[in-house]
Amino acid sequence: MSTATLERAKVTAWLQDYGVYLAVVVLLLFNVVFTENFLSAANFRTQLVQAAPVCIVALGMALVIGTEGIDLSVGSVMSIAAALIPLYLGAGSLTAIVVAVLAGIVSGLFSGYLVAYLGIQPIIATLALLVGGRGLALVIAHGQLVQLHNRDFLELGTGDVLGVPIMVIVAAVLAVLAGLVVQRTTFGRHLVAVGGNRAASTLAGLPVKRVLVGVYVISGALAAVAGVLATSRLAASDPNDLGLLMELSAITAVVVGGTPLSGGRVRVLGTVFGALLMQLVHATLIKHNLPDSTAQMVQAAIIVVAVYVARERSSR
Amino acid sequence: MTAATEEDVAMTTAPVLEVTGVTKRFPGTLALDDVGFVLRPGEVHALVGENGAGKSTLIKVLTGVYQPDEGEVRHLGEPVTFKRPIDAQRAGISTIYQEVNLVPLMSIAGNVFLGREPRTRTGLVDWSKMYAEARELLKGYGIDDDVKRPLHTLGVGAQQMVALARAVSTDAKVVIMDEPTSSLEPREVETLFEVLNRLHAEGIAIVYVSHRMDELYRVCDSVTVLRDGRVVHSGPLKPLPRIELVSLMLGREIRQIREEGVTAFGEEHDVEREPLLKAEGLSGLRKLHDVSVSIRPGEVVGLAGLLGSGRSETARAIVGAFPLDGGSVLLAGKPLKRGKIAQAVRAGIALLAEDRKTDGIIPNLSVRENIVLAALPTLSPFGLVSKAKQDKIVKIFMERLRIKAAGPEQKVSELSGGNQQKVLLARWLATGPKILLLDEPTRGIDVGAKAEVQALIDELAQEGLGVLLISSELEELIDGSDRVVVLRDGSAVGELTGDRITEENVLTAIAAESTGGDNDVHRHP
Amino acid sequence: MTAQSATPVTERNAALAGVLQRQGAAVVLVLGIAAAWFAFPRFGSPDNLRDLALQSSFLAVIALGMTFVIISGGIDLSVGSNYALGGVLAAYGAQYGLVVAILLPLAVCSLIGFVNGLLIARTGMAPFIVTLASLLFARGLLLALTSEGATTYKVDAGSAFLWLGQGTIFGIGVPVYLTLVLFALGGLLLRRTRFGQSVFAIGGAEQSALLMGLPVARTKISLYTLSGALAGVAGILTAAYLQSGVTVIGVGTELDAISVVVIGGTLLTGGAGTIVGTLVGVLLRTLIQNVINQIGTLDSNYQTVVSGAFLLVVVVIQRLLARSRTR
Amino acid sequence: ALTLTSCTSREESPAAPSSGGGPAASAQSAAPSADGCTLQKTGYPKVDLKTAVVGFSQSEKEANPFRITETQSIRDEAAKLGIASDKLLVTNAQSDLNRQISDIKSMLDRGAQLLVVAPLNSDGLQPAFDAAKAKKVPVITIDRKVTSQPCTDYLTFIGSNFVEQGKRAAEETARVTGGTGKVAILLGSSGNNVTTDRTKGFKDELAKTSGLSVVAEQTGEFDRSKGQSVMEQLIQSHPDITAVYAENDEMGVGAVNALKTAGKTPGKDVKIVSIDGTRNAVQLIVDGSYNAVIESNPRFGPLAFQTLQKFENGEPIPASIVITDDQYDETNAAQKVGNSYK
Ligand SMILES: Nc1ncnc2c1ncn2[C@@H]1O[C@H](COP(=O)(O)OP(=O)(O)OP(=O)(O)O)[C@@H](O)[C@H]1O
Ligand SMILES: Nc1ncnc2c1ncn2[C@@H]1O[C@H](COP(=O)(O)OP(=O)(O)OP(=O)(O)O)[C@@H](O)[C@H]1O
Ligand SMILES: [Mg+2]
Ligand SMILES: [Mg+2]
Repeated sequence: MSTATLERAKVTAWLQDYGVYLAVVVLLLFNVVFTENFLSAANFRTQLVQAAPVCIVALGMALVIGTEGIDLSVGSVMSIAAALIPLYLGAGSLTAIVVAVLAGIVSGLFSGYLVAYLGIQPIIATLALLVGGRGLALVIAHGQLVQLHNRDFLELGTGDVLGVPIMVIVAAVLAVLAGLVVQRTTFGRHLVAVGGNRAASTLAGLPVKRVLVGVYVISGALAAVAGVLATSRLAASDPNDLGLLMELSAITAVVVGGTPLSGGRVRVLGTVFGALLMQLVHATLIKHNLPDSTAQMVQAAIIVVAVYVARERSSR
Repeated sequence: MTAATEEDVAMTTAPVLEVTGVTKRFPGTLALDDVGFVLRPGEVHALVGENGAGKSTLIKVLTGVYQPDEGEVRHLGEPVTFKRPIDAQRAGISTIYQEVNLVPLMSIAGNVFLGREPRTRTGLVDWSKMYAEARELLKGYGIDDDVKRPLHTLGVGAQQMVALARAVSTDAKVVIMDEPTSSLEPREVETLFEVLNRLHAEGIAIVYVSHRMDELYRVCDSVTVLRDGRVVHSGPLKPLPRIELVSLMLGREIRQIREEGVTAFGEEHDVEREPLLKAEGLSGLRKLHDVSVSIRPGEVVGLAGLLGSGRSETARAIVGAFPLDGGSVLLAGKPLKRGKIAQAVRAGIALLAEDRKTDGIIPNLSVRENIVLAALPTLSPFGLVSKAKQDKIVKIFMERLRIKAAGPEQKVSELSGGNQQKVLLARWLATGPKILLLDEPTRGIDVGAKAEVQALIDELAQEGLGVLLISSELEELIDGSDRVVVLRDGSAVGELTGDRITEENVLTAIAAESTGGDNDVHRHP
Repeated sequence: MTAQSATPVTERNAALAGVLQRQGAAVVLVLGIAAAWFAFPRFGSPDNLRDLALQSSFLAVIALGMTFVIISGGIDLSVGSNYALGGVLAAYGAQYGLVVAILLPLAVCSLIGFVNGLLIARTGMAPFIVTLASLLFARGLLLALTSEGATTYKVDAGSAFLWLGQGTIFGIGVPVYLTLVLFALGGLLLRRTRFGQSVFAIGGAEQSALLMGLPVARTKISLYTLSGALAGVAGILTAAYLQSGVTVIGVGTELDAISVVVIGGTLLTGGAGTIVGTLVGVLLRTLIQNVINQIGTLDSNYQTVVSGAFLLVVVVIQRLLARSRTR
Repeated sequence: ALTLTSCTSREESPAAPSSGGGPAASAQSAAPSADGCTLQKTGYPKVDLKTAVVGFSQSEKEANPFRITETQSIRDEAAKLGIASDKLLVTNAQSDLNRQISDIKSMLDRGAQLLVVAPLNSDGLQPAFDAAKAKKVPVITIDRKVTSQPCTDYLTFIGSNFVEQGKRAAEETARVTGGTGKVAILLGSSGNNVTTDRTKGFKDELAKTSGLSVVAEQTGEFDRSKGQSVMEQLIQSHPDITAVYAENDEMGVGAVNALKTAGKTPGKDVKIVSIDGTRNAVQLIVDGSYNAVIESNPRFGPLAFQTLQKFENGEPIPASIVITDDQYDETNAAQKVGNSYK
């Protein structure tokens, strides 16, 4: 009996660690069998390109969640980035991108400051930015969508290098960097420590506040990058709609990927696969032409199952 | 506490609680291995063993926190399965767990009566009655505070007393106490023993876990010794010589232990003249009033005082973890910025905090990561983590402090309490500090490890470190310190050096002119 | 969601902060009302005040449930969808009479809350993600019931059910009274029952609550069921008020509810909070909207900037107040 | 933040947030019907439009071409009529139905004597109408018809017939595809009346053409990027799609992007028909990447005030005033592109 329970424990532990990957594989197999025209390079390309912005935002979100925080402002940051781009595109696409990312960094500094130095709860600090940020973007853009024509800039969203879409390359590079940051830098180790026990980290002399500001800055910057890429892909700056509900998609990807919301742990690869999983779910539902009602219910069920499998045994 | 006849009675009556063949596995650890344990009515049963021997685990199995993998639990002869702690409580088993488990933001009274609040006829919680009863009850435990205050405004020791009051007031038939005295100071230990006596007189069975030998022999009738998850001895305590008990726990020869003595502190240290650390005029939050402490290299300075006298605050203030209104801290003549802990740590000051659960371990992280945490910047050139360097440090300290874990990658939260404490000590030693502030460093540590830690403190002082030692165990403080600063109500009221450091002098200094008159009565021998 | 307790000292701050945050919001509310009264001639008109009260009541009922959940250290993102679903079900049920109109949405919304609670309490999944999933689920269910939102159930003009939303007593809307009654009951439940004490205990220290033998799982399940039920009640009132089961309501309402609860001084970390504070929070929000309307010239895009900034200012002020007090 | 806009590094010159020079909405038949609603019938007091306080309740943020143009049109017309700016109250419900009700009530409370409402939803505004009725204030709803009782609950509705728009889109689809092919529908937001009507009109009409079949209908939430994503998925799973019907222009433009990325030629390989009449979509017709746009004219200002004036003059007002929506296709897009709004 006890060996059986041990076996069970092993299986659960395995599922916890590899559940997302398994789910992605299962869903891929399902689609290969049941979805028409699924096995094509173009299709995989589409899925990867669509997953890229969520994935990038989710990477930043994973770091924030690792510190026991949450960043609800990412969608609004994307929209601010989008609103700024047409204003600076005349000075070259690089300038526009730099300005947009700077805006992301500034808003990250802002929420980081609120959380770290004023001690405001992350969810509420970033909620304020979620509400106000999009308004700000719309004010900047006069509520207008602006069509973009700059070739260089549009290349970001549509071009590719050696057959791989630029957006996918950017996402992959950022994922690798995020992985390195978490595993191999003091900053990364500090951030999980801060998430694991903030009081103890403070007493251990860690630069807790700087670490907190750092993660929000990274999250803001990544959200801005995602905003830039999505804008380029859309060939238009659309501050009203860009990144709507992105915070929820990103959090879902992170949690489905096995990073607990209670902090103290970050799974970068899991996050990437979490984003891919949600993308595949989405694609599957569309390709099978399920009505919106069913699609939402199915998504709900899949989130619950995925998180159930990946949950920490004793996390709240 | 027991007469022979009483003992005989105890032996013949049916057990209130009995476990047979209990095995509990955790990934990588066999915490309990075929354990049998019998608790008879009216006895005080000591449960002893080294850190990580399985005491807390056994208690958790008894009270439904864990389910045993094998074996059975019997209550009053009937096999039972306690699925949750509440099942055990309903069966009349009340427990004080090793770490204080109360609700910090809730009022003191609320904590005492949580889950069984007195109610009015309409079924609503009767607050005034609850406050009155709580006030009455807690008086018996030496707590005179406003019971409406949130619990966390009490010191750890007082919280422990609240937990005790709560556990005892539930009309339990069995009371289980996992290291209840580890955070109490002598006066409170006395209060605890009074309570124990009362319970004993009422025929309530008690399981008592402690690493302090004196206490065990004072209050316990019988003993069960655990070693590595197995029962190595069970029987009456009194006939068992102390030295033999220790040898059973450690699994070492008696002769070997004899050589080691009571505390492992050596002689006076060579103390340099110039203080390395000077804290002057520390004041803040009405907890500290103009406290000055200096520590020379190679010196162990003891901080004595009652609970709440401001010892912890003093230590925290030195590293900058306590907001100050006035005062300064100078390290080697250079002032430290107030409130900058990171700067203090970098300058070589280390604080081993009192409450390891909230201020110490990072539960999710591994033993390895917990050890290297504070030293990380120095081990990581350009902010990049070097695993090889870490491994070396971790290996050294796990061996030196004999940390018992499945391996460096085990989660620290899975370690026994004492081993967690060692991990924290390792964390600070790994930073190569100049000044060590130790707030209750041996709390919850078994005899063997305690001696090791004490020897280590000695050795570190020998090597030139300045140590500030806070301990509620007078013996430890007196043996270990070269100088003792006595605090009372947040002020330094005396300093003892050399031969003047005796138990009597310290106690006199602590109690003299004390405002609460009944302290004096208690103190003076 | 974050433990604010860096040291016992800051923990103490947090507790004091609790007290001050409550008072802080109330102070801002009183000042705000006074300023609005002074600045806008029509603000103090009985009609306007009556409408302020009525308009606040729907969100207030939702926020009441949210307050319980947040004090227990959880969060319920499903309330917005659940609220809309409740409204649709009530309007649908109204065809079959008053009883069905009330019981059907109550039953379904409670059930969704119950399942939330069950998943959270029994599997240890994070409330955020469980209720995020049921946000989707409830919205999906609503769409399925209304043929993808194409059908709007209307309540007959003569139906007694409408009184719940449109009726008045002494000129003040019935929902206002109901809200006050629910808040009074909520206050009683939170402050004067063992259940309420358990809620605080779970939010303050869940592990301890478990070891102290509190029925943690049962309490959590009840909490989320309560939150679901209250969202349903708000849906019922709204359906009666709007005379139809509108499908587009409730989007983002969960965030509104969370912000008013927090503005009202309840700690998102759990363990502390008040019912009255939440009421203050709701009124503050309504006040802001009303003031924006009274000003009248604010570009609609600026309005959201103002809302966000206001939320921030209140929270920062609360925080600074709490800090200055402890020094 | 606003200084940013004066920066010269913009790609294009800033678009003035005005309705542009397009034609105002106009009604099909100006002939007053005898059984219309009159001032007398309602018993409302007569007010002078020039000096009256007029309230306008907008439903959503002015953050898309339709809403921007609609609000601007009301403001412009009020200014043209010489209504003082403090006599025109404008509120925005930020997509919150309860808020729109209280917006309307608060405008009544502040003395509004005439109301123009762009309803957020067809149902649910009853309490607001009741309040207006109690104060004897006539309400004109624009762009979206409500299910309440005209003349009693509100005066009249001015706007397009969404079902009709869907129907015309289907006709256009049939025309541009030559009557055969597979159609994908990009739906608007679920639960929205506009979505429902435009879908119904389109499908009913499309069923008449046997050669056309709907192979997929998925929501793009009236949003360009969602429309684009959904279209990208659909192209993969249904490579044989020959036409797309988008329930607003934004999603149609998204579909154009998706088709281009997939290596298809929008407007040729896959025909695109949508509803709205925004500048971007009409320009695409001119460029040849789009096939037809059914207009949904947001410039209600003149017609709304005209109707109010008539009502105050005692003329009968019909229960609904359906405007004539224009249509853009390859034959006229180039000349009429100036009529489109942005
Ligand atoms: N949740 C857990 N997961 C994994 N291992 C555990 C867990 N709890 C306890 N252990 C292991 O079980 C063993 C017994 O631990 P236990 O806490 O019972 O020791 P103890 O005798 O109470 O020690 P101490 O005196 O230090 O409190 C230890 O090796 C510990 O690492
Ligand atoms: N018996 C008590 N009754 C009421 N309050 C107490 C009691 N003991 C401590 N406190 C409160 O706890 C606070 C902190 O005490 P603290 O633990 O820091 O004291 P200490 O001198 O460091 O003692 P120790 O570390 O040995 O527990 C004090 O400010 C005091 O308000
Ligand atoms: Mg233990
Ligand atoms: Mg202390």
